[in-house]
Amino acid sequence: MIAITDQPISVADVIQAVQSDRAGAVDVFIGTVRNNSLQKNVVRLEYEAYDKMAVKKMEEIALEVKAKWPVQKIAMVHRKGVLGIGEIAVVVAVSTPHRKEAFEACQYTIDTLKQVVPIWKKEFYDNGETWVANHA
Amino acid sequence: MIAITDQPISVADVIQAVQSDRAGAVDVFIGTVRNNSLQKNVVRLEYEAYDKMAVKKMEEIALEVKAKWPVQKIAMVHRKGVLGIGEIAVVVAVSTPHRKEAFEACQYTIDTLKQVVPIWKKEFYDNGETWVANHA
Amino acid sequence: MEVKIDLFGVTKDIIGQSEIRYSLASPAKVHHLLEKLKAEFPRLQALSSLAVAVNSDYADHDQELQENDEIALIPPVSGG
Amino acid sequence: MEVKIDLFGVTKDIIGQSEIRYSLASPAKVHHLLEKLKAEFPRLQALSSLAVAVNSDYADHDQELQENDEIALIPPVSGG
Repeated sequence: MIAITDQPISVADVIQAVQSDRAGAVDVFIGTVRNNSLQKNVVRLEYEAYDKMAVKKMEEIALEVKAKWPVQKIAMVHRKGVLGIGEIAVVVAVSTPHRKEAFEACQYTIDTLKQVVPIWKKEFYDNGETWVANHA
Repeated sequence: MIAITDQPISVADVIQAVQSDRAGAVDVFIGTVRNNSLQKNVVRLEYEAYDKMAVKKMEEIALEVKAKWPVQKIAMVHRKGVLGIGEIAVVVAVSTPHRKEAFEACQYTIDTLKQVVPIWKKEFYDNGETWVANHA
Repeated sequence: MEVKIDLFGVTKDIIGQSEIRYSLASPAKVHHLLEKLKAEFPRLQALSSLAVAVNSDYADHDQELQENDEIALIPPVSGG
Repeated sequence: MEVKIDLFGVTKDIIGQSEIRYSLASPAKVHHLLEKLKAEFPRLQALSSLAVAVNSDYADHDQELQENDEIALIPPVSGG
């Protein structure tokens, strides 16, 4: 399961997508909208995605992760559109035979996703808005 | 939410327990029953817990993790009783402002849980059974 | 030749549209496009990075553009 | 004095009960209990570790046992 969606993400569905009888470990990362960023009061945010390229890059990350770790299954779903505080922006799930690789593969996936997948976040504050840049 | 339960674990409930508007990252570890262990074919397994001490040790781990990382909330639930292949044995969830600490705190929690919490796993194979010992 | 360029995030704000059509002398490379755009929209020069995607892949600066390529400007990403 | 000891996992199989009551000369320390049990049930000696919990905490070998302590044998754990 690799997708960009404008609908709320079901964490349960993403976890279900990596279920495997051969996996003993699943690590799930959930990125949510915080109510503050660099001391500013965030009231909502908006994600824009270059959908076609974003999905292609996520598929490339999945292939890379499967080559590096004994991953049974991997799933990643990113939300786009307007999100309120506490809403889920991204979910990554990875299943592996043992837990160490699950953590490593999941962290690598979200780290890489944040660096290369063409998605842009605009934060709205009490008194302004700005496009955010992730640190490389 | 810190518990030993003889009922199926709801991952959604554990994740809900760590929800926080100040957290931007949630890492969730799910340990499931694999269909093989050391080349043997596992058909089911049984967890036994010293409930009272197990909960106390899990609470101590939670305090330690909150002291080491900027954890908003932490939850851990371990199943006991008979489990079939694919069933969830343990869920750990940690929410933090940023993702790096979520991964670190979650991994530390499950690693420590496996070392100190008095829970015992018996694996049942096609032709036998054995109590398992975790590596320290 | 004429190319269509999709714009996202802050580049959409700077240029004021979600896509533009652009005439380039053939053969045109990625860096020609970037130079032209940065000259016309100087605020693009202030971005910490500005990549060009061609057919959903990040393109090198000396990659040659073809008329039917799907081209997009990629300002600093911020997914996750 | 008499103490009650809860047994779990493989120690329950070795001793054949989920709890035992045991008479110890006072003052009794954790290592006295362990030595007595290992002598009576030699298979306990083969375990890679055997801890004693007193009132839900891991106890040092020289901790003194009290009559109302909640005592448990803790063979190698395997949660998670």
